[in-house]
Order: sequence, then C-alpha cells, then structure tokens
Amino acid sequence: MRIPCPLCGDRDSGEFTYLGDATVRRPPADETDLEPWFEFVYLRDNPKGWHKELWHHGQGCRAWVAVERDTLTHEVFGSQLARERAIAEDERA
Amino acid sequence: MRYSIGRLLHQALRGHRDWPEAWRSPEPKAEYDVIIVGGGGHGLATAFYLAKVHGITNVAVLEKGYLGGGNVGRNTTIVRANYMLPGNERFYAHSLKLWESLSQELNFNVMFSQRGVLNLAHSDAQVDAFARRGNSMRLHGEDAELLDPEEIRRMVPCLDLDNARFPVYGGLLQRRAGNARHDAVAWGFARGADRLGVDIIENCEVTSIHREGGRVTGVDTTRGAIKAAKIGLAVAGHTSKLAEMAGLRLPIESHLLQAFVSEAVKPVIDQVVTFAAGHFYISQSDKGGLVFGASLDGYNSYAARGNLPAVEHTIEAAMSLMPVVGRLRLLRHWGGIMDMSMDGSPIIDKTPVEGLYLNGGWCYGGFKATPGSGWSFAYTIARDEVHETNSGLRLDRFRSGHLLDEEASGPVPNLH
Amino acid sequence: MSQDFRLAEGGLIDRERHLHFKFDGRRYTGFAGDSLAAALLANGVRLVGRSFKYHRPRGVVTCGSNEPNALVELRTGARKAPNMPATTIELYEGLVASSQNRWPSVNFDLLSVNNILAPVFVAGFYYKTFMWPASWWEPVYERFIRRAAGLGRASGAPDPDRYERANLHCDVLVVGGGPAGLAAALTAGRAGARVVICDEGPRLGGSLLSERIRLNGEAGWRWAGEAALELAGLPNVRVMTGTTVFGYYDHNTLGAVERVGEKGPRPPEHMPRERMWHIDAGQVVIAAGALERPIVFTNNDLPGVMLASAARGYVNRYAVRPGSRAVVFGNNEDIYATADDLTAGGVEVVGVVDSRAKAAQSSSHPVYQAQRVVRALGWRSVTGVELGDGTKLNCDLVAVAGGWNPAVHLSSQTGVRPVWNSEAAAFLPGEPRQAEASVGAAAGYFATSDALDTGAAAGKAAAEARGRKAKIADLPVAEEPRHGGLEALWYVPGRDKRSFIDLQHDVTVSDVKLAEREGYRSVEHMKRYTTLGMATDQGKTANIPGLAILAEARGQDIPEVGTTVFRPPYTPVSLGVFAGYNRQQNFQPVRRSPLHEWGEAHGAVFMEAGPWMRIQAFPRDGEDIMAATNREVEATRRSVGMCDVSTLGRIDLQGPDVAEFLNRLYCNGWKTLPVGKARYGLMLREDGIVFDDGTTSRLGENHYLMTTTTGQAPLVMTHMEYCHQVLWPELDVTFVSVSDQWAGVAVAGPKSRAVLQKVFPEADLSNEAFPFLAAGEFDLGGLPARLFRITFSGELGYELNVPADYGPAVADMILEAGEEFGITPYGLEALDVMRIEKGHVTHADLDGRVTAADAGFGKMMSTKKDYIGRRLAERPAFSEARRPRFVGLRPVDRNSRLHAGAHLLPQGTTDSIEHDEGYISSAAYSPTLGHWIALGFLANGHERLGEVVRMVDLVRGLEVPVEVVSQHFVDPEGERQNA
Amino acid sequence: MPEPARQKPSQFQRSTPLGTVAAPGTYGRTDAGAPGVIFRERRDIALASVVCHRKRQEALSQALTESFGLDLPGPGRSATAGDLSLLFAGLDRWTAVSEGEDGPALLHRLAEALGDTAGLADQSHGLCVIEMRGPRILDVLAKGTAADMHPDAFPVGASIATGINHLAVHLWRQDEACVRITLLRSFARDLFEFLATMSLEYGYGVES
Ligand SMILES: Cc1cc2nc3c(=O)[nH]c(=O)nc-3n(C[C@H](O)[C@H](O)[C@H](O)COP(=O)(O)OP(=O)(O)OC[C@H]3O[C@@H](n4cnc5c(N)ncnc54)[C@H](O)[C@@H]3O)c2cc1C
Ligand SMILES: NC(=O)c1ccc[n+]([C@@H]2O[C@H](COP(=O)([O-])OP(=O)(O)OC[C@H]3O[C@@H](n4cnc5c(N)ncnc54)[C@H](O)[C@@H]3O)[C@@H](O)[C@H]2O)c1
Ligand SMILES: Cc1cc2nc3c(=O)[nH]c(=O)nc-3n(C[C@H](O)[C@H](O)[C@H](O)COP(=O)(O)O)c2cc1C
Ligand SMILES: [Zn+2]
Repeated sequence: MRIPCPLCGDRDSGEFTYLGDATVRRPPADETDLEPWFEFVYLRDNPKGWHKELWHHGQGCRAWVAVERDTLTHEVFGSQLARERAIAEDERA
Repeated sequence: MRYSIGRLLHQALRGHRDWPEAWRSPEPKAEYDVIIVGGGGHGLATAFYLAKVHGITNVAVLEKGYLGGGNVGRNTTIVRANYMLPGNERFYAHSLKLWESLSQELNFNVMFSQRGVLNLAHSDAQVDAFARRGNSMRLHGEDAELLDPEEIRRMVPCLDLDNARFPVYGGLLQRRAGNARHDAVAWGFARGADRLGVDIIENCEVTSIHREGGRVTGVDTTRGAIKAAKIGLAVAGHTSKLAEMAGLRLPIESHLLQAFVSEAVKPVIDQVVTFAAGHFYISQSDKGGLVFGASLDGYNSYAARGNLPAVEHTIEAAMSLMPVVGRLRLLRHWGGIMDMSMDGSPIIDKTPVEGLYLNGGWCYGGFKATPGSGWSFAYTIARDEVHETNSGLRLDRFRSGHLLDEEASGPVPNLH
Repeated sequence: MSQDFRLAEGGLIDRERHLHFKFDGRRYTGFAGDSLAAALLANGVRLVGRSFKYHRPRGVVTCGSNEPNALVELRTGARKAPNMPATTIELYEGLVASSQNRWPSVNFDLLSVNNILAPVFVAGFYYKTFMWPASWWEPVYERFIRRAAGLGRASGAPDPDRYERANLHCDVLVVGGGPAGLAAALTAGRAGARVVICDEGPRLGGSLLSERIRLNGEAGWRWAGEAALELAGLPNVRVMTGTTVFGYYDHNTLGAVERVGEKGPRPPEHMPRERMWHIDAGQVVIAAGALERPIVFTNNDLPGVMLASAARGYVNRYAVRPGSRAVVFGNNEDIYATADDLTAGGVEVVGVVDSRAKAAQSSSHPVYQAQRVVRALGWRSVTGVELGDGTKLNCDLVAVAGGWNPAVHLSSQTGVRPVWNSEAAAFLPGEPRQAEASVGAAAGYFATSDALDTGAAAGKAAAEARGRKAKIADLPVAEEPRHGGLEALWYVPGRDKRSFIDLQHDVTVSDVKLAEREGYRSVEHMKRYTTLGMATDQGKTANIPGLAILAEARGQDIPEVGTTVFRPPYTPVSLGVFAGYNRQQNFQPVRRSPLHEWGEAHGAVFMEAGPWMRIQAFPRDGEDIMAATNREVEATRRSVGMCDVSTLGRIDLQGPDVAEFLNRLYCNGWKTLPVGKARYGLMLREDGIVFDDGTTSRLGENHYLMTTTTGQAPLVMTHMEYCHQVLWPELDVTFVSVSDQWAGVAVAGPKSRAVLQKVFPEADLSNEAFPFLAAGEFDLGGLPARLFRITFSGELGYELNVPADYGPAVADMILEAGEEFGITPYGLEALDVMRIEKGHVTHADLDGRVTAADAGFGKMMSTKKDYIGRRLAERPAFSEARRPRFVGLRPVDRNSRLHAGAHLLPQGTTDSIEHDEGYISSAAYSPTLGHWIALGFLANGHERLGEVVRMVDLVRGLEVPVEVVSQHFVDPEGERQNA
Repeated sequence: MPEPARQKPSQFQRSTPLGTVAAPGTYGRTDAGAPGVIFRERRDIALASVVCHRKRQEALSQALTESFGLDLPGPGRSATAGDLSLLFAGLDRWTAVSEGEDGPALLHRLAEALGDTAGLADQSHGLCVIEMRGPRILDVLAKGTAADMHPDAFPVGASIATGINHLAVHLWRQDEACVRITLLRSFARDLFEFLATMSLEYGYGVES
C-alpha cells in the first residue's frame, strides 16, 4: 500500500503505524460521566467502505495523518495532517 | 449414511455411487424458532448443539456465501487451551475437551491431531510470563509443561537455536493441543446439524434485522424475509455490520490477517510451534504444506486480501529460527477478516436487544473455540442466560473493567 | 549418453556449449539454452517422477512455468530444493537433479500399490474413516498419512545462500516480454517513461521463441532480439529477465522475484541467490500471455501425453523431438500447426484427431475428423491411443490442444473476478480496479498482430497517463499459422477414475463427480474436497477443465459455477527471498549503547532487551551470572558501583506549555516542580492501565527533560506526538528525542558522592546543595554534562549524562576515580536485584494489566486535573476488594527459592483455580538479605501483611510457603537514597 | 541556554558509533574496477534539531534569513548558506548541519539567532552521519528504502525522512555523487552492516 503523507508525498505503508478510527473524539476534560469515555476508547463504527483513520508517519516526518480509505477495496481518497483537522475543529467549536 | 471403513470399502466396489449429500440445500421456511446468521464454524456448531443438546431443531443457519467460506475455511487451524486469564481458560479448556471426541460425535473425521503446541520464549522474563500462564492452565486442570532449550532442541530439530537474533530461553508446551482439518470441521458440523433437522441455507445474506418493541422478530435476506424470535449472530469479521442492523455499536474492529502455505514436502516439523518474538506460528499440514501466519496487516479491512509487508514480516520470523525453510517455496497466501475485539478476547452473550444473541470478537483465535463456542452459544440462546463457560466473555466487561487482555496491549485491536 | 532426440539443426540453443548434468545419478549432456526438461527429452528421458497419491509414472507436460508434473529435486545437500519444475530450470554445467516421491526408484516404485487401492483413496476418503479407535488417529493413521504425503524433501539444513530485497519505482511496469509486452515497452520506453519490463523466462520473446511466427518476413525471435536490444539501450527502461511478477497488491504495488544466482550450482561470489523486488508502478501493462489447457481423457497422465504448445515448443525452441510417432488431438486449429511443426521436427504424425465436426483447413496429415481420443494406451509411457470409434493408433507422443486460458492471474489478484467470454470459451480479465491494462493473449487477443497492436496501444496510454507524449511504435508485420476455430471440449467420458484433471494431485473426473454428488458442489467446496488446483502449479492446467466438468455435472453453465479465487504468488516463490537479509541474526536490527564496546572491553556479558543489547553482568574469572550479580550488588551496596543506563528514553521538551502538557500526560501533578529538580511521574493509557514511568527534570524555566523506560521509549514518543498533534494542538511545546545524544552512567552506593566529587571537583555535591531529586548541568572538563540525583537501586546515587561519543572516556574516568573505593561495574541483573530489594516496579510488574492503584500508586493519581486515563481508571472492576495489589514476599523457610510466574494461593487450599489469589511478578536472590525475595500481586494484598500464603509453581514442580511483607525490603525509610 | 564551554574537551578521547566496525579498506567484488560505493563515517559535523514553536514559523523563517541568509526549506528539501545547512526533518522539524564547529557552538549560534521561535537540541552525538559516494549508491539504497531514489524524485538538495530496512533514517542528497544518511547512533552499526552487505556485489570501500 501507498499512504499519501501531506508532507512527504506517497510513501510505502511500511513507514507508518496505524492507530484506527479518526472520527472518534476525546470527551472534554471536564466530562465526568463514564459513558462518553467508554465510547471514545471502546466503541467503533467499523464501517465496510469509507473510513477515516489515523496513521503515524514514524519512519518519516512523524506526523499523525488522517487518511480516508475504503476498507473493502483499500482505495485511498486523500489525507490531511491530523493536527490541521484538530485545529480546524477547535476553531469551529 | 454413517461413515465407516466398512462403508468406504463397500462403496469402493460400487464406484462410490451411493454416498448421499453431506447436507441438504433446502429452501428457507417463513419462520424458525432460531435463526443463526453465519455458516462458519461457530454458526454451524451452534445449530448442531441447539439441536443435539437442547432439542431445538427448528433452526436455520443463514450463510451469505458458501458454507465454511469464512474464517473457518482460511485459518491456520491451531487448537489449544493455553490461556492465562480464567475468563478465557475455562472456556477454551471446555472447548478442547469437546475437540477430543469431535470426530466420533460428528461421525466425520475432523483430523484433530494432538501433536502439541509449543510456544517459544525469548527472554527470562518471557519464560516467567509463560510460567505464570502455564500455572494458570494447570490450576484449571489443563496440561502445561515448561521446557528448557535443550528439550526444545531435541523435540524440534528443524529450529536453528544457535544463530537466532532472539535466542530461545524456554518454551511452554501443551501436549493435548494441536491442529485439525479446518474444512472438515465446517462440513462435519453442517452434516451433523443437517441430520438433526437444521436447515442450512447458503447464498443467503442477511440484509436487515427486524425489531419490534425492543425485541427481534426476524431478518430480511437476499432470499426473502424470515421470521424468528431468537437470532444468534456468528458472523466473525462482519459482526459490526450485523450489530449495526440492530442498532448496536460494538468494541470490535475488522482487521485483516493473512495465512500462508508452502509446497508440500515430507515431514519437517511435527508440532505446532509459535515464536513470541515475531508473533509467528507454524505447523505442517497432513498434506505436507507448511502452514503459517503471524500478525495482522494492521489496518481496518474487509478485504480478505493482504499486502506484501505483512508477508515479509511473517517470513522473516520463519527465517529467524527455521532457515531450513529458505529453499521451500510459498504456494499461496490469502487473508481473512478478523473480528478484533478491544481486549483481544471474545464475546458470547445476550445483547441489550431482546432475542438477539452475540457471538464475536474472536480475533485470530476462534477456530479452536469452534465446538466450545457453539456449545456455550447454544446454551445461552436456548436458556437466555450465560453458562459458566462463557461467564467471563460478557459484553459489558469493557464498561465495567473486567477485561480479558491476554496480550496486555490495551484497547488497540491491531496490537492484540 | 547421446542426445538421440536432438534435431540436427534449429532451436535457440548454443550447440557449441555442451553442458553435463546428472539426473537420478546418471550422466547426460545438453546445450546452453536448454531447460532441464528439454535436455532430458533430448536424451530420451520421459519418466521423470511419480504422482502424489497413486504414484503413477509421470513425464513432461508443458514447456513453461505451468508444469504440473515434471517436478524434481534440484541440487543436493543444503542447496537441495524440492518440487522444481524441470521445464523452468535453466540447464547449467554440473547440474544435479533427481526424481521424487518414489521408493526405491522412479522406474520401480513400491508405493505404486496405491494405484491399486485408488478405488478406496478417492476424494475425501479420510473424512469417512480413521475414526476408530479414536486413540489411533494421531500415532497410527496420521503418521502414515503424513509420511505418504508431500512430494519432495526439504534439504534439512539451513539455507546457505543469501537473499535480498529491493525497491523499484516506475511509470509503467510491463509484465511479460512476448510480442504484446515488447510492443508496450517499446512504445512507452520511446516516449521517455520510466519503464520496467519483466519476463519469467531467461530471454525476452515469449511465444516468439517457441512458435513458428514470422515478423517482417523473419523468424519472430529475431525481431524479439532486436526489440530487446533497443530496450536495453534506453536509459529509462529496465529489462528484467528471469524475473517473475508474482503478486499484484494494493495501490499498484507488485512483487517480483529475480533469480540472480540460479544459473549454476551456487550463486556467484558476492551475489544473492534471488532478489525480491517491490515494484511501485504508476501504470501496469499485463502482457502475461495465455496458458494452453488440456482435454481430459482416460490415462491422459501417461508420460508422452503433453500439451500441443509444449510439443511445438520443444521442437521449435529447443530442437528436441518430444517423441517419434505422434498423435495430435484437439478442438481447435492449433492441431494443424502442431502437426506441421512436429513433422518439420522429424516426428511422424500418425494422426490428427480433430474433435470438431469439420475442419477449417485442409491438411496433409491423416485427419480423424469429429473423433476423440478416449484413452491413452501404455503402462510406463504412452504407446498408443484409442479413438471413439475404436481405432487404435500406435504412438509415443500425444499432443493435446484444448484451447487457451488467458493469464488472468495477476489481474484477478487485486480482488477483481475474471469474466467468462463464450466466444473465446475462456475467462478474460475483469474490469480493472487499479491503473492497469491487460493486453495480448492475456486479454484474449491470441493473434500475434493483435498482441502487438493491443500492447502498443496500452503502452501509449500508460505513458500518456504519466504525462508523456507517446506515439505507437512501428510494429512488424506478422505471419503465423491459423489459430482459433475452437469448439469447446473439456473431457472425453471414459474410465473417469483414470481420467486426470489435476495431474499433480491425482484428481480425476470421478473425484469431481463424487464431490458434486456429495453436495460439495460450490466450486470452492469441490476444490477443497478434491484438492483440485491446490498443488504447486495452482491448477494452471487443471482449474478450467475441472470447473467445466463440475458445471456439466451440475447441469449449469461455466460462468454460473465461476472460478476459485486467484491468489499470489503466480508461481511458487522461495521463502528465503521474502525474508531477504532479515533472517537469523539479522532478523531485526540491533541497538547498541554508546558504552557497548566499553562494556565488551570490561568483560561484560550481553543480553537481548527488545532491540537493545544490554549488559547483563561483568562476570570475573569463572563466575556464573548469578555469582557475578551477587558480587556486583554487594559491592554497590557496600561501597559504590556503576552501570550503563544510556538506553533510557530521553525527551527534551521546551516551551511555555510544557508543565501543562506534562500535567495532562502524567497522572500526577507538574505545576510546582522547580527548576533544578526532578520528579517521578506515572503515565497511564487512556483505559486507566499503567503505560510508563520515569523521572522528568526541569532544566530551565521552559525546558524539561523527560526520561522513559528503555522498552517504552519509542511508544511514549509516538504517544506524545499523538497527544500534541491530535488532542491538544493548542499547547505550545516542542519536544524531540535526545535519547541517543547522551551516554548515561548510574553511579550508586554510599561512596558514590565521593566518586563524583572527584569527577566534578568544583561542584558542590553536598546533600544540602544537591539533595535527592536534584538535577543540574555541569561542566566536565569542557563537556556539557548533566547530573541527576536519582536512583533505581535505592542507594545514594546519581545518573550522569555526557555527550554519547565521550561515554567510554567518561566511564573510564569514573572507574579511575572510584578505584580507591573499589568501584564495581554492574549489569542489568544487579540493577534488577537492587530494585527488587528496594521495591521499585518495572515492566515485569507493570505488565499492561495493572492500574496505578494496583501497583500502590493510588495516591499519586491527581483528582484536580484531567489526564490521560483518569476517567476509565475509575471503572468499578478496578476498585474491587479482591483485586490483586502489589506486595513483597519472602519465603518462610529462608532457604527456599522463589520464582516469577508462580501463583499465590491461601494455605490449606487445593491447587485449583478458584483459590488463585495472585502471582509473583519479580523474584531475585537478595545478597543483601541472604535469601530469595519477590514482588507480586495478591488479592487485597496491601491489607494482608504478615499472612503466610502458598507460592504454587506447578510447571516447575514447586510449592513454598511465603510471607506477605512490604515491598520495601531494603531501606524502607529511604535513608540511603536521601543520605 | 548555557554558554558553550570555552574549554575544549581535549582530555577525553572521542568514540564513534561505527567505531572499529567500519575499518578502512576495500571489500566485496573487486574484479570490476573501482568500488561501486565508498562509505565514510562523518564525525566532524555538528547537528542540531530545530523544532518550530506553535505559530512561529514565519518568525523562524525570518530569523534564519536575517542571521544566516537561509530560506527555511519546505518538505523534502534542504537549504545551504556557507557552512550551515538546514534540512527538512519532519513536521515542524529541521536539522541544522554545520561543518567546522562542535555541537554546543552550533547550538549557541542558533539560540542567539532564533530566540524563542524554536526548541533546539544538540544532536551531534545522537545522530550518526554515514556518507556514501560512488556510482552505485542509489542501487544500494534501493535495497533498503522504499522511497523513490530516482534523480527526478530525489534530486540534488533533496532531504527526506524515510526507512531503511526497518530503521528510521534521513537521506540528504548533497550532490550528484553523494548521499548522506543520518540516523540514531545506536542503530548506526546495524545499518552500516546492512549497507555493506548490500554493496558486496558492486565492491565497496571504507574511508576514514
Ligand atoms: C488467517 C487466519 C488464521 C487463523 N488462525 C487461527 C488459528 O490458528 N487458531 C484459531 O483458533 N483460530 C484462528 N483463526 C480465527 C478463526 O478462524 C476464527 O476466529 C473463526 O473461524 C471465526 O468463527 P467462524 O468459523 O464462525 O467464522 P466464519 O467462518 O468467518 O463464519 C462467519 C460466516 O458469516 C457469514 N456472514 C457474514 N455476514 C453475513 C450476513 N450478512 N448474512 C449471512 N452470513 C453472513 C460469512 O460469510 C461467514 O461464512 C484464524 C483466522 C484467520 C483469518
Ligand atoms: N495458438 C494460439 O491460439 C495462441 C494462443 C495464445 C497465444 N498465442 C501466441 O502468443 C502470443 C501472444 O503474445 P503475448 O505477448 O500476449 O504473450 P506471450 O505468451 O508471447 O508472452 C507472455 C510472456 O509473459 C511471460 N510471463 C507470464 N506471466 C509472467 C509473470 N507473472 N511474470 C513475468 N513474466 C511472465 C511469459 O513467460 C511469456 O514470455 C502471440 O504470438 C500468439 O500467436 C497463440
Ligand atoms: C490449513 C490450510 C491449508 C491449506 N493448504 C493449501 C494447499 O496446500 N494448497 C492450496 O492451494 N491452498 C491451500 N490452502 C489455501 C486455500 O486454497 C485458500 O486460499 C484459503 O482457504 C482461502 O480461501 P480463498 O483463497 O478462496 O479466499 C490452505 C488453507 C488452509 C487454511
Ligand atoms: Zn510524512
């Protein structure tokens, strides 16, 4: 597989490590209810098809990259620095 | 017709003309008492034990493709009960006992071969961890032995212990463990269930689950709607998809695991051997092929088809301790879709939806569970309660913290 | 022996170069350019092996990599490789090969009794028997089956050759060097695209090398030679012969294996045997040709029955007569070209058996129109055939032409299903999922001119897709014998038990029919029940006839039955080449401390610790590790010791938000740490389980240095990057690993201050000026050094960091300074003993299932802030009373030995899991106390001090009563470390 | 940032990551003329990591231009002015490389110029620089790295972070005939042994 790194360009997947679903959100720091934390850590949509997921370019620029990929065909649609996305969401919130 | 050597010889003289179908191919009925979704090992075994132990025979097993075409038909066939955590060990110990008489129970030779499973340890700390596990097994009444490197050298001469990057400090052996002929397990359970009246319906994909007032009433399939008050899910890699049809999100991700077979050669290795240093396991099939595997490709996937890096990692591990295989050739490699749970251990339980039962999260260890899983799941479906054997395999353990994390790698499925 | 079956002229062989070789111990000669199969046939050797199940005599069937039958063991000793198709082995001087699966010899094989038992050994017979008595399965039945199964033998010795892997990137990958592939490569190559063209054979040309095809009026192989020359001259083109593209993976990455060192008894010096190529291709052109298929009839497995294309190939390419009297049998026009080629090669064609109602052309050969071969006659090899009307023809060669299957293997490996085309009566590649095109015979274009055209067009399209301007190459004019006119015929009913579909696995027509009858009627069930297509050739000749026969039995069409799944590799690939360099000692990289050589020089013994090699101990004359460790501990506790701690993770953090960042990473608080101080910190995973621990020091206002455990260092770094980039990008911190920048030396023991004072004569290291947990930067003779008053051993102790290259020099300086105190270097074992004595935890105790509270750190968990793991650590299971808690243990009888991995059970209970209350996580002999001690986890253990429980170690056969004590065995008040 | 020590650490002997493993000489195939690859361990180079602070990239860039006449290189690139080079090394990260001074001196120079725009750390000992020259360097590298080594993709001046045989490395194409590999010193010996083996077929030399 080739993973498109926004900084380094297309790279062999062997340079990356995989974490998983990039759409889950850590609850706010002051959230005291257990349930949202449980969902954040344990529950996944696990879609068959479009999936946004985190890859870490560890043998490369060390960026966390949010990659959009099809879990059935493995086709990759695009990627973004996870940080940029996090900042964008922060600003929207 | 019962299978026996006498029948076989008799049929040999008659050109094998009279063997009946191993299982029927009935049209689905409008309603069953129980629907099992998934015609893999677990689904078929569940149907068999529902009929055999609980007398519930109005059962349909719905399989979207061909029977046994899922993970039961593509796994490395290791059968063992060498777990450390009681919630797992008592379940797998029960399963191993069922394996020991399975061929006779099914009247179908599943070729269960108790050739022993040997885990190699690559540091003193790993030896200690194996001892802890072996002691758990022994406290459960299972067999476990701690071997030293010299015993291992004698037992498995094809290992090159003297040039290893990670030397072998010892090993944990379970002699009663081994492997079995994967397809025969699916076929044997199918034939057994069919003979007890279960309808096995192939090419029948479940596309939605009907619910009324918080309880299930039936399913839609590619071969029409079918009603049932009880539905058991045993769909391995597709567990999340089916759960979603019933409005559930699960602590499960689907991942890809590859397996490998070499050309057939005369006996090279007599046991099942696993190396902890590379997550690697190998045995030789009765046909002569070396069957081996290692860790997941590492990314969520529903494609039963993997990539080259995982192939190479696996074979590096093989060549780390068995350089004798260097000139043997890889014949084929394939993949399966694993239902990886967040703690690496399975779930057999009721669900918040009444009448819906869940069997999943098998990760790469569900083949050995086949009879035990079918047995416990049948019990839970028939009685609407968990049995002691699956009392640790509850769905709410992630919320409560009663985790069964054998690998201790935390809620990251691709690390288990 | 002379080459009786060699033609006087022709062939692409070098008659000047005689090559000597041995087969089954007998000596033969062949020519350069021969395959082993060609050379054997030239010498009249037709029986080359025995079949898998029935041990029937078998000969050569194909002239390529699709060979099911002629498998041999190549070479001897450690270089022996089993199951090698003789058709793909390039002959070399001194080649040694032997037949396999026979005893005592291929001509007289005792196991051919299996042939008589064949009626019993049908598909799946083993599922129906061997069940009684149950205890016999493994020791008796299975042992017998395993012995009988398997074709060749492994060498039994480690593979002595080297393998490597390499990467290639190109605009266009062309798979196959036949006319289609050459046209594609020329077109794309001339356009300036980066082109790679691979062919599994030793030279480019494909069918042009073995068929009577003329291009521009000359033999086709001449044009192929010119094209190959031009390609080799283009700097942007790479020609790789002897290279099989075996796997087509995601995102246009492909695997190919190059046989670099297979052309002799051993690889040339400094060369690998094989090289694995990872090819990252912009566009892929699959020009892999087509594979001929047989027609199945009774006794079709006898040596002398071969594919028509093979018969032509042996004549045209190798100038070998594959027989003397031939019958050609088939369902398409190829039979006439075959008869012509055989005649030209001096083979008498006694009959052309054309299964079709009428022929499309006239022929000078005796033609049996609308006839079929119903069986082959003969015992060890074919002596004749019988036709449907009873006619018997004497012959020693039957050339069979059943039509062609495009090589859809690669195009199907990407998960695309091939599509049935009834016109071609073959499966063609499905709609591509990746940037690829199949061309030529691989796409069903069987005429050479079509192959050239489709190849060139795809080459142009591929180059253009990569942004090049391309123009179709000038293509030669092709003349060739007529093809096509196929009327499908898959098998001729007869004695189905002797009509072989899969020659290598001995699967017959009756096996397929039996499978169908028993309900194994999905093509996948049939495959698995009969093992059809599961041998080394993966059914290249067998699969399509097999499923056609199944379709007939099911009363369905072929497309309704479908194919089985195509999987890599295209042809079998050595396991060695997948691993490349990374085998045995090179399995994984080795990480070495800057004090590695220093350790060696001081007599250290090393041990593996993850990627690291770490110093285990410094044994002196005759000491074992345990004795050395005891001495090292005693010396350190008595006076002073030193230890390499370079391997610890070190992360340098800077910026205004570092304290906040640490606050969120660690479960304890960081806002109050002053400059010049270190603090112990505990990190959790988000699920509330302990992740890592270490000290972090504040070096300056906005400058911190974090240390991590050796094992977790890379994971902690990745985790911090996750937290910073994904969770908290608002924090202004920078951090970078400086683990390797520093050599670390721990100096510990009552005299450690005295030693360091000598090293830093100007610094004030008094307890007042530099107390426990102080951290400071000092000048060490011009070196920037960092000193921390931290200790793992529980002694008065320091950790000194200096720039890594100076580590050895500084270590020697410390040794020298400590000489008067008898300073003793110690290893990891001694460090472990001392930390167990002190009750400090390591990864052995924090095994990934332990919470902070379990480990006795509950009080460290802040309730005033959010941090990773805070909320899920509050789950109910983690506060249950029976939860195992961290304790110390000592044997009631002080002479008893304790073991990590043992379990803890109350006294007076049986050895049963319901009484299990915990386990020992670390154990050591304490030279300080003079007996064994241990750390472990015991249900509610922190409230059971003084109780005696049983240490139960069933796998080591031990039971020892142990007393539950505080984990702080030595210096519980910390007087030593604070001194 | 403490002042760099004035006193030179001449009293200490300096070891190197490759040490005796990379003994000068020629190895492997010798019948094909000059070696295909020459290796040299460079210990005479100072290296420092420069990590840009949040929202300070412009300021950093400006400071670099003003003080050193260097443009902050973008992903995959390097920039050189005089004896100082700046190599792209990752997200927000660059490696400063300088010949002719030691780590503390470089660090001091950078700290003066860059102020609080970037976190700095001396890596002169933590990283090992292996210089490869010769006609076959790209062939050897292709046996280890999956990154494209073709001159179009890896031109002179390119600076990429990638992997070689499981190890994280940084590759800098200094000029046509020279590629510098930078990696953690603890893995340097392992990598060198790998590269040397991969060079056997071309013949290789080691220079000190
Ligand atoms: C490569 C590999 C190696 C492995 N090695 C081992 C091993 O050595 N030892 C071991 O113990 N375990 C091993 N396993 C794991 C083991 O194979 C599985 O855990 C186990 O087979 C899962 O249970 P099953 O047999 O019921 O699953 P499956 O055989 O996958 O059955 C599930 C069935 O559900 C069907 N299905 C899915 N969705 C639907 C739907 N909507 N409608 C109808 N049907 C549906 C599927 O088609 C499938 O047939 C391995 C797995 C793999 C892939
Ligand atoms: N008589 C017939 O009906 C008939 C049928 C089919 C083909 N042909 C002839 O075949 C030719 C078709 O040309 P073409 O170029 O399509 O095919 P080709 O058979 O000439 O060439 C295919 C080449 O690909 C190579 N190859 C196959 N798989 C490979 C792999 N995985 N890796 C590396 N190499 C691989 C083969 O070794 C072969 O050299 C024409 O000349 C045509 O006359 C004739
Ligand atoms: C234990 C085991 C042994 C196998 N042995 C062979 C073999 O000898 N030859 C072969 O072609 N395939 C073998 N296979 C692989 C199957 O052909 C097939 O690839 C696998 O069951 C997955 O199915 P699929 O490829 O149809 O998706 C084996 C599979 C398993 C699980
Ligand atoms: Zn990157």
